[in-house]
Amino acid sequence: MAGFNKVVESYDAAMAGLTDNMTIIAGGFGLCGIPEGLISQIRKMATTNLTVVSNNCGVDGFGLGVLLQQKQIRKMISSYVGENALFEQQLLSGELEVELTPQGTLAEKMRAGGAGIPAFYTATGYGTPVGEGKETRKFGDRSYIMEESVTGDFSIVKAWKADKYGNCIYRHTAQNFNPMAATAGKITVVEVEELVETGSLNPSEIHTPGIYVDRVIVGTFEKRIERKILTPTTNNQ
Amino acid sequence: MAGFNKVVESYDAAMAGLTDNMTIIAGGFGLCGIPEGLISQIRKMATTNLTVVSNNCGVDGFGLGVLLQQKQIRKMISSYVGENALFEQQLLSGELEVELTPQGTLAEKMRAGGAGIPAFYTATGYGTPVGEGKETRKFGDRSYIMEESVTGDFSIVKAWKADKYGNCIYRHTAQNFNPMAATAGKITVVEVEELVETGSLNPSEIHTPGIYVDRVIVGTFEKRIERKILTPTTNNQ
Amino acid sequence: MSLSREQIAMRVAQEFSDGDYVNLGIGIPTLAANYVDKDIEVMLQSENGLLGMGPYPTEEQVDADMINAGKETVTASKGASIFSSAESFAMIRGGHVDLTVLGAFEVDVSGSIASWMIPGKLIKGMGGAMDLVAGARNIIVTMTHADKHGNSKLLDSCTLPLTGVNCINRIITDLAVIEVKDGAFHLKEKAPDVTVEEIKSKTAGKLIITENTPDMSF
Amino acid sequence: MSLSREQIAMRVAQEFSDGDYVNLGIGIPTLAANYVDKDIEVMLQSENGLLGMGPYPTEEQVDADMINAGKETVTASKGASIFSSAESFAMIRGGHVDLTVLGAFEVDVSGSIASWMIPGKLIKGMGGAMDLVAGARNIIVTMTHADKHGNSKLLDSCTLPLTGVNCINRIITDLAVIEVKDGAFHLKEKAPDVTVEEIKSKTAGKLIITENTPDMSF
Repeated sequence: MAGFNKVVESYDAAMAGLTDNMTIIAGGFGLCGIPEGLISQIRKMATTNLTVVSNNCGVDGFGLGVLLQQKQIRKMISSYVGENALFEQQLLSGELEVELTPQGTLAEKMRAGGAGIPAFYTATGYGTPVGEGKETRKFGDRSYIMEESVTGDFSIVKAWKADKYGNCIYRHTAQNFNPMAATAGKITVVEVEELVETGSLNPSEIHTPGIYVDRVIVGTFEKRIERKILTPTTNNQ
Repeated sequence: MAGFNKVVESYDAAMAGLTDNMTIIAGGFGLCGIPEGLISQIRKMATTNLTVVSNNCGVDGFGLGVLLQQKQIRKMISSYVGENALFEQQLLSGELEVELTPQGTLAEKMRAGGAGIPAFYTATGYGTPVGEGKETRKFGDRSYIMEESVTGDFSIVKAWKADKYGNCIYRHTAQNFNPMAATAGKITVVEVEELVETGSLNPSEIHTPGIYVDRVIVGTFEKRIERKILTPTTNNQ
Repeated sequence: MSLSREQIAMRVAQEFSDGDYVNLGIGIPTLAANYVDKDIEVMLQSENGLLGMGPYPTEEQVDADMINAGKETVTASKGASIFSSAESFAMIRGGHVDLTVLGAFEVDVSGSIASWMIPGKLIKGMGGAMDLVAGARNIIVTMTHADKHGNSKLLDSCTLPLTGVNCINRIITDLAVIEVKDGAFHLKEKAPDVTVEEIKSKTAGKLIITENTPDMSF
Repeated sequence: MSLSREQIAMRVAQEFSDGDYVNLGIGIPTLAANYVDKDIEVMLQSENGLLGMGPYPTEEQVDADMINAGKETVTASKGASIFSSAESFAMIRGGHVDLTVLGAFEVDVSGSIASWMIPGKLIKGMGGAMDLVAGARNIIVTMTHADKHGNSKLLDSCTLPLTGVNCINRIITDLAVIEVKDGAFHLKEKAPDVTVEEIKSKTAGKLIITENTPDMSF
């Protein structure tokens, strides 16, 4: 009887079933709250022709950037990809396709995908290149565009604490896209800093209920900081 | 300097500005998590011709049911209204109009209203009386109907703890429709069991960020139980 | 003999698989929670915003802030989570609930269901039923095979206003277990001591019977 | 003399009202947080999912899990809340943020803005800018009045791909404070020691000037 025990013991087991041409939805914002070990596992598996839905694509050599090195990604759906030289190269050479999506629209597309809402209307992007080719419609005196939801074959998520049932909480702003990503994958894998006793999380404080989660793996994290800015110590803050 | 202090000291101040013909969005499910004092205040104000968006309409003599006694409600938008004899009478006599809306669609309409999404597609109600007169559309091989969002002139919300900035947390299943209601009113009033020190709530555990909240009032609650069912004490549970 | 409510609930419980997230409607479906196989675990979802519904409370545990979708006092089980109704229906609508069991007035051969409104009677509302039948991956209806006047509730086409279209996979009645597919009812099991003839006579919609329909076992 | 970056930021800070929820873009807008009037309180929203952004951390406070929308390490202020990016943009898109301040390449007399893409240059992406300009109640652009070649950035019609249409209320440049309404730029204030003639010569779009344009005061 496995019941609701979703803990897997190896990264191989965590990403089992991932194959070429699949779509992966990844949590994280910049390098904050990214499933580092799951990304490494995808690199190790060397699956190619992937579509990756993620707000950013890491940096050269870290985060999702490592998948660019092996040319595993065919298409990125992101809001901002300005941090990687490799990204730029592959885009210019035509090896990589990018679908730029406003950050809020991207977050909502993931949420809608997980929530069984196939499409919604938003004012974001109306009258801009983002709206081109999309249906527009007026509600009241304002114009909106229709955006369709996204779902993935896999979702890879980074949480702070999880129990074996897959109930997750996120730490500080490492929450970001992780809760929506968790809902939008056919198979959702959560890499977690700490596995806690089932029943020890307050039910009302759980950010991601375990029903969305298929596999949980305990990882170790480098947690690289992209822009360490300090308050001037000579100031009175 | 008021800053972000949203605490008001009287129910008169809490509901100031409510006038006839307005739309009120109310949190609560059955009698659980309802803003009892704010409802009493509306009864006291005797505003009429109100449209009330709430999953239920209380019971005779308690919750939103008290507004039926004075015939203050012209229209209810709800998913289930089977608990009040008065509701039935006024519906049959034509004094009251009801727009029955599936529970999940209602929750999503409130969320969308607060989130600036004017409409979304859902499979719920397709091919049923709920879908009549609404646009239908296929995405993939499935048919959906378009539902428009709701917003209100006032939202009345019941929280467990709030700080003076309006950051709220809800207790157990008294959460229900309250978080969405909080986002969808032009003026959102929260009635709270306990006012806590600003900074004492963990930022990642806040259910409703204060940005959605305009006024906070400390109330006292009867918390009537609609169906008290006990576990058979002779059983081993 | 047709099955009792408890027997229908027992048969429903056999549909549960280990690790299933299940939403049980009011009435017979809720009873099924009492008959879950001791060797499996299921988690009950309550659409007001609770995943991991436990038993009814003791007098000491009663809490007005802890209720289920039937507005009954309830407890949370180990590993439960509590969330808003929008999140709850995102969960339901997004197909994350494995199994929904609910009652109905009528089901037809296309899997459409009528369960919320009888014209001429006062309308109470559909609550979460329309969302549930549009959302869950697998939907089972429990009901008596015929109404109290003997009229079949399994029809070629529902006569009452619908709750959802083409969504019901299985029907468990006091007489039979019926699979709904390819535009017909398929008799899979019958209640012990009930004849196939009786089931046939009480099924108005197209019924497909294969030889040697097994008896339900409990 | 045209204003320095710090002076523009100081003038931006005068737009804040007590109790405002404000989203500040990268660059000059972020600087404005340093000049908030001591008699008022504002809360800063960071679109990755933080309401109540505090100062940069000390070495001891640095936390990889605590960053702002510019991916910089940051702290939370008293009364802060932290949430998902979907919630963050629900807040933005739903019009709950009182004021957004951001940079731009061009703004036109209809209030449309171009700020994210220059054809021929590599596209980095719009991030949250399109959501912000579609969502906030009041949107202020900060930029230099003209580019380094002296070409006006205030146009009758934007030439670059747009970020949003008819959404900018106010422009604060190194030369002037401009209100955008009724299809024209309205000169409200000018930088001290800058002539109205200079502003006129550097404003390509229709500019409406009333007598005695006041100087900005700091």
